[in-house]
Amino acid sequence: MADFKDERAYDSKTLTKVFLWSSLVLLICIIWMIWKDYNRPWKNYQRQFMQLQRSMAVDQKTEAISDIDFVKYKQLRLDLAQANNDLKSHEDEIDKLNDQAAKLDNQIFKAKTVNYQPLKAQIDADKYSYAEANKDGKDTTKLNTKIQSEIDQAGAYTQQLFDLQQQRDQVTKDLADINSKRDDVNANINKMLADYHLLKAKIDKNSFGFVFYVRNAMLLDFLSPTIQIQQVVLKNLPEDLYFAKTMRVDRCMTCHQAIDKKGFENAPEPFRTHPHLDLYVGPTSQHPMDKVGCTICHGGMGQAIDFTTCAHVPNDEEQAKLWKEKYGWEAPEGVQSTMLPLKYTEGSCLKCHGTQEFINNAPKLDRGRELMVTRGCVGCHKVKNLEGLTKAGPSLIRVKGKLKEEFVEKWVWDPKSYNAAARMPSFFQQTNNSDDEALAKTKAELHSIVQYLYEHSANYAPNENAPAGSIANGKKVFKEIGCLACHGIDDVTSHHADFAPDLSAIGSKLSAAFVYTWIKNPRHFNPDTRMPVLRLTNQEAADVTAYLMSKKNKTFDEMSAPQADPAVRDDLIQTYLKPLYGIDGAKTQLAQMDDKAREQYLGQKSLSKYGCFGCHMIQGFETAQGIGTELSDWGTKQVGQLDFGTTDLEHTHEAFVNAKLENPRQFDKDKSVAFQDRLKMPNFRLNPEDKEAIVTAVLGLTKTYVPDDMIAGIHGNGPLLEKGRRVIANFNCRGCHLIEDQGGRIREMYEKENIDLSLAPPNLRKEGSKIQVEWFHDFLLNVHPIRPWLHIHMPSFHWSDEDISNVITYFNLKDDQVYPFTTIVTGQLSANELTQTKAMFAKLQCQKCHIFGTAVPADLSTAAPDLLQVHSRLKPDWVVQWLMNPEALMPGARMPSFWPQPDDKSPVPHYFHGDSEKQREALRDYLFMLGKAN
Amino acid sequence: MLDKLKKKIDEIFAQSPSPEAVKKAIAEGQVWKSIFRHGYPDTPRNRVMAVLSNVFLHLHPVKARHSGVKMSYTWCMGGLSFFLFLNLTVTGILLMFYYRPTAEYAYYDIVALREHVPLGIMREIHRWGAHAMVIAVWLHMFRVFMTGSYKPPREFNWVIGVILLVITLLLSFTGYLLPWDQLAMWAITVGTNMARATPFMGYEGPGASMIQIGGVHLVNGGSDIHFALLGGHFVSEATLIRFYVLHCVVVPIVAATLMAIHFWRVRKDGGISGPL
Amino acid sequence: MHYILDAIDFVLQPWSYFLFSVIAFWAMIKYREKWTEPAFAVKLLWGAIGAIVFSMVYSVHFREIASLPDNVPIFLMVFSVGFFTWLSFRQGVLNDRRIAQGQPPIEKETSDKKVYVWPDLVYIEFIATVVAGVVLLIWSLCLHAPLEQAATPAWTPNPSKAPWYFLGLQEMLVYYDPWLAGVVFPTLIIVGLMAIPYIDKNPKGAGYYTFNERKLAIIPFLFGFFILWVTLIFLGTFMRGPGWNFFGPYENWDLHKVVVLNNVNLSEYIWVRILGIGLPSNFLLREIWGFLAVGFYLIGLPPLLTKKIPLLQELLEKMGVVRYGILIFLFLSMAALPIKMVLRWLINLKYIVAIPEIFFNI
Amino acid sequence: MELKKILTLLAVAALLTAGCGQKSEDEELMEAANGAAKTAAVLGTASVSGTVSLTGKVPGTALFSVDADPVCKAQHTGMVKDETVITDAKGDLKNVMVYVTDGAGSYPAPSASVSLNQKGCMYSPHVFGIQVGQALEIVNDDPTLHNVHCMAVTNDSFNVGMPNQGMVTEKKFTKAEAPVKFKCDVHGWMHCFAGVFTNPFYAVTGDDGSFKINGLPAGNYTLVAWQEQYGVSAPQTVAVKDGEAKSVNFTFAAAN
Repeated sequence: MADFKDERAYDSKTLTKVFLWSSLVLLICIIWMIWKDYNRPWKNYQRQFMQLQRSMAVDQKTEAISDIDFVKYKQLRLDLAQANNDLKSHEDEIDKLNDQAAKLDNQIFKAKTVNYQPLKAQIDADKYSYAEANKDGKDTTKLNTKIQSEIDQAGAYTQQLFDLQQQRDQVTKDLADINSKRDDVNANINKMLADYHLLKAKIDKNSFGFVFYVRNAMLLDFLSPTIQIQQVVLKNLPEDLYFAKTMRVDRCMTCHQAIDKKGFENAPEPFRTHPHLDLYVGPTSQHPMDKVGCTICHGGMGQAIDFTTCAHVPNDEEQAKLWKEKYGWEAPEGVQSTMLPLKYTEGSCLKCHGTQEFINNAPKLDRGRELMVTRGCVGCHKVKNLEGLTKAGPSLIRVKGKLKEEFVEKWVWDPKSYNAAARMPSFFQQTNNSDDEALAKTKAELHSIVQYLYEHSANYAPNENAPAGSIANGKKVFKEIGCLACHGIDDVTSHHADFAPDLSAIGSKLSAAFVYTWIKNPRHFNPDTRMPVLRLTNQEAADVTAYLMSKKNKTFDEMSAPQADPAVRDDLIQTYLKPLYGIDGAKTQLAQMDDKAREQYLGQKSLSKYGCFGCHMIQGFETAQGIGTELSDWGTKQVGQLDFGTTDLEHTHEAFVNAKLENPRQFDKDKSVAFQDRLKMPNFRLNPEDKEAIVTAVLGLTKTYVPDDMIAGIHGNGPLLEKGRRVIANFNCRGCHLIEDQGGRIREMYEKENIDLSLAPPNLRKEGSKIQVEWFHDFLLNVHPIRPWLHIHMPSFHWSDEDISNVITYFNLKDDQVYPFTTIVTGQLSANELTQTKAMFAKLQCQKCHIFGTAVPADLSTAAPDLLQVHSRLKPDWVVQWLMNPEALMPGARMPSFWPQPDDKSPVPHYFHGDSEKQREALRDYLFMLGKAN
Repeated sequence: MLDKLKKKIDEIFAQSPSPEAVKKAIAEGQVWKSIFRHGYPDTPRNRVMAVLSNVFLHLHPVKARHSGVKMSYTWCMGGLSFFLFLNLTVTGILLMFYYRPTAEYAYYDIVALREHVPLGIMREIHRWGAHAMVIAVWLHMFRVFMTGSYKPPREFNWVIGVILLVITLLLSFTGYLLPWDQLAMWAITVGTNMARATPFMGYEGPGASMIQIGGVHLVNGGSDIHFALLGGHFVSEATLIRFYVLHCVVVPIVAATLMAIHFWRVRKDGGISGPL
Repeated sequence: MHYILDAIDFVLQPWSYFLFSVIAFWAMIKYREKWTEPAFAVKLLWGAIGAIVFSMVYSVHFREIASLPDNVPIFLMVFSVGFFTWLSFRQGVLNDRRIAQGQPPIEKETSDKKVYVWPDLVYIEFIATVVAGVVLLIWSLCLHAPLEQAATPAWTPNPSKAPWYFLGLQEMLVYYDPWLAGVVFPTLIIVGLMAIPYIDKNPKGAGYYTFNERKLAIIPFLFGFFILWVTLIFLGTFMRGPGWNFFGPYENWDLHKVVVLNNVNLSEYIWVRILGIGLPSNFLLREIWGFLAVGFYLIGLPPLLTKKIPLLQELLEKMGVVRYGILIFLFLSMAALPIKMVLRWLINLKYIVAIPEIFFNI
Repeated sequence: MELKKILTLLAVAALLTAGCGQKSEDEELMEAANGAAKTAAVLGTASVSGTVSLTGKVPGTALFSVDADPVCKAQHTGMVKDETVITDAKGDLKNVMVYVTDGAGSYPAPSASVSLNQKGCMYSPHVFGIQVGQALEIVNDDPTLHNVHCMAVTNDSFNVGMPNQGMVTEKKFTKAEAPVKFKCDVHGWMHCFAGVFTNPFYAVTGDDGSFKINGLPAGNYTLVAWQEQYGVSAPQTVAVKDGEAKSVNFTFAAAN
């Protein structure tokens, strides 16, 4: 150091040391920073996916090799060697040709660059000068001559070029001729090895070679990395950021690399193929990746590429635990939209399909929405697109003539004690009204409600003159005729419908006279009921009545109704009166009421309080509005706006709605709430599947911006189709029939009990292209059996004209029929043709099964519909298609195909010169002719 | 063979100049001199030259009070505030390359910085640096107060310091909105709501209702200082661009100017304070 | 363990929190000789770290709030302010001892000597820069900057908080209307800070740490900085939850917490409760008591105080009327906050002057 | 941790590329060509045989009428025996299909076809096995209309009308599936079952309830028996060596 003594504040050496060490640490931090920036989890997934693809390709290659016909391959190799050998003798010739080609190429190049192109440029320049000179009014004759001569010259050059090119082509052709044999063999070999070569290329592409590492190396990967973020930009599904809409960008496929690739169905996550590639993501599916993307259905942050920040949400605790271990997952916080747990994803369909009656490919969601209607959720809660529907519960307008007061009190007090499968939810004896005081109050409320209902009920008298019935036969009829399509009963375990009430204890509820009258004609009691007439004989009806009346719940019958205390009732009335009249005023008001008036007063208040009119028609509440919160965009409500009370639930939408359905009153836990302000939502006693279905439907109710052109069911025929589907849902057509290949729920019983499915109600898959409109209309108005061998009956519904026309329109439009759907065109048969057709008809033995007017086959159990009705019932085009391949039109059809596809081994080769199409048309024309003649 | 090679290498080493000689050759070469204009600063002359001839160091005096250069005295907080300001300037400029102050893009540009922008960590450095700067400035003021360094002749520099403190808070506050998330938007909403209550200038402030002509309020929700600040009745896209310009252009320029004055006055007022 | 947490939650209320901080402040001044001893200071440091570790371990809620990325600077602030307070007091105490013994302060020993800026100052500047860079980098590497969901006015997060450094102001909003808490007081703070060199005419204590020689300057300044700024930020961060309700540091932020808010205006106190007359319709008349009180506070009180307190008289003589007037005004302004706080806690006072007609509430 | 992973990955990848890059296309293909003959599955020499029997109360043979179609009626005298459960005196079950569910490889289909006859309005055989890709020849021996309605689930189902006597239809299955039901919709009583397998190791019990599976290569196998009424039995495992003959018996319990 220096040689002078100076004043120093610090020791230089210490400072240097500190400086050195801190700089080192800074350097390490900078390296750490760069490494962290480079090392991102998604890159690792892409590398893993390359490995996966590679190992799969290696396996496929082995398989491809084993598929090669090696005998042929060896032969081709020999051929190739031979051809190469042969070529040796032509070496001189080839050399000569190659020389010639080189020379010609040179000449062509020269002719182009030295002669033609400069001249062409000169001509263009001269033309410009010519135009300029003309503009300036100069003499241009000389220039014109020059241009003309130049053009001539250029023509000569072009000719020269053309000649040269021809010579060159000849040489090429000569060379190809000489090599043709070798090239052919090579082409054959390549064709044979095409798969093998493709896979080899794939293996190379997915190998970690030197180039791979250089391209993806830290600090070099900005040049041309192979590991890259992948994304789709969804211009037609913008994301609404309130102030502006921004493009939705989904980058999920950065890690979910195989989501749209076939062949990774069993790969480990995140590399699994989408389980419904035909429906989603696939390029030919209805929801292609580049149009729909991922987040519109699954939710989550599309732009994020980290496991946690893209807002994965697990299905359950177990998955959460797994994710925490495997991916370091944390519950998403402060995220635009979190993902829906996979089991609720169907809910998202509502974003675009919300106006549709059912969605078919979302069975859980369809079920959930159906339950929201049939269980009465929408009676209290307003839900977009589920408004103005038939009330879930029976009408109480004439309850006096149907039920005993005592029954109603016991029933409402605890519906499950009457029948565990009952749909009526439990309002009383719940967690927030089971203390002694609340019990007394609820009893008083219940008593007043019943008093009110009976006071406001019209009279009704059923037919008391029913014949005596047989329980055994009633049971058989009940099971076979189709009651089970809507009603459940505990005698049948193979199928349990819940569209209409469960009848397992109906004998404890109704009188025999009522049941008998109701079965014979439901509209006698309730003109608006959806219950159809089953056209039973008096005896059958009496049998069913006897059976149903035998279904009693003894324990329930022996129970006594809850006893209400008038003092408690008066207290309750005062709590309603106090805010209006003050304490003293309330007392005076109360004193002015007699006992009946008090019951009526409290009954009316309680009905309003519990919102009974949401599900039941009640006199005096015809226009009352549902008492629940609107749920139309509940799924996008902020979690912070949900009142979790003091429950220790996780603060998520799914946890809330699950808990609400499990025990709606638990949110009053620990709270001090006045009796009349406590939570009122009843307990629906749902089974886990139904609960999950409803949760799915509720979570799907969101406020998401979707442009009109992306919304299904509102374009073209959509609204007309939806009208028909509404009727189908309202009358539970799918309880029996398969429509759009969904529903037909009663088939469950046939399958479980091993009954031939061809005895089940028909599949209405192609009904629109099959049935003539007039016949369809008449049939729906006046149902009569087409298939007399079926036990199950198509009942007679009370349909309005509008319902019928909606349904028929629906079926026709669905099958692409053209309005007005009525054109019937058939051919005319000549005498000769008629003879042939008749013979063919006999040969095919159609009458073995088909009814033919009055000619009925011996064995009705294998019979088929009346052929004489064909002309009025079926559409001609459909008949031909049906004859060709019934299986295609209706899977499982009993009708065999006589013209097996594709090998046309017809059993009737001799008619119409073996032209099978002609044959089928002739049969059709014959049937139409016969029908008309009769 | 090997021995020969070894010998050769030794020879070359023997012939080559010593490290000191190399150092000298460099330090006295034309290139070095043209840049630094002085030798290695280990003599008084060179030390003086080091400070005087360097544009970055010339803020300093050549010599300073011994007591003043002690860390325990200054805590280096003023210097750190300045360092953080520079650091924020650099990261801020980098961020401007990736950030668009519009409602469509602002939020997702920040998401992009978090998710995949190379060295998107600069957003973290910028944000934490800003917090650190606020604290550093407070501590700097605290230190200056505790050592009584605002006393004559440094009164005016203290005043500038107070303004710089306010500027620092303003920089941080305007920047707070830019991520355009709920945190940002509502913090700014809460923070700017007070402007509505400015006496006479905010429409919910005392006296504003008295400024009227013919019964028409001149200071109303659409004309008060709150509206001017936000470019609307509420925090909206207009606020975003306003705060962006304030944050990136206006306030930094004011800050830089005042800082220059602040530093200059430190020198002119006698350098780091010390007992008389 | 949760008994301890519950007890702390129970004890901590806005008034007790304020009381405790004032007591701590008083103790800090009073026992400065004691706690500036390094050994004792280390104990204090461990105590503080222990308290935080304890809170983090035993209270999930505290852990959640404390680990919000934007709350981390609060800890940096608390510890750095604590450390530097100690450092300045330590040096001040040492100097005071020397001064008491007739020696000059430590700084004086070297202040006459000069050192070359290169390398001494430049070097430590470099080192400080590098260390600060390291700290900042590590902080940035370990902690993500917060990013919540995109801005939307469709729903308001509860609580909505200003950036942490403005939480003191937001806390003031509990006691004063925005025009005071958000506009007038901040302006006075800035003006008051700027005025310090012109008011403080004490020639001693320039260029070295001391306490005894500058008591009158240091105590009010630190009261403002610590009690009315730093502790209020801490309060705003950890103890103000949804609805800006007060919560104990370990108490869950329940959205539905309801707090009694029966605050009464001064005019109602006097006209209705004391005089039993009912509120006059003219607002000037109605608020006459408030105007009188404020007028007395700002105009009547200073002469009165000056007369009664010898120290103030001395100051007046030393400073002259103008400086003294400004000083008293600033003091009273600063005192206005704690006074209103105490009034609120004691008699549920809402406004002293309440004229919502023209948004003039004090 | 991450670093370590990537380093390992690097090393593995390097090895892989080194290993594969060396082999030329020619070499690889010729090697495969020479080895091709060895890979085809070969039948072994072991066999498994046994009996399937019914315990509990043996149900009486049900009878039904075929009078609905005069053609059918003509070929039988009186009522016809139901083939659902056929036992001999000891309770040994006929028409039980025994097959290997686990342990066997895939074997190419034999060129011989399996034939299914419709004679006297009955299917014969009532239960049969067939290999994937093997031809099924369906023959109508009756002078009346039959339709063969194959109710396959995994394979494509079909329903072919066969109005002519002597008419033959040929079908093949593409996937393993057992059982596959066949029925005739014209004659409600007519049905039969097939089992489709990827190997030839299946057998249907005869009148005495016995079966024998031949040609097993040495190894461990899991066998099950399937009966029309009683479904699939509990699986049984058996280990055989070359040339060994092992015995496995199955029992079904009759419902009381």
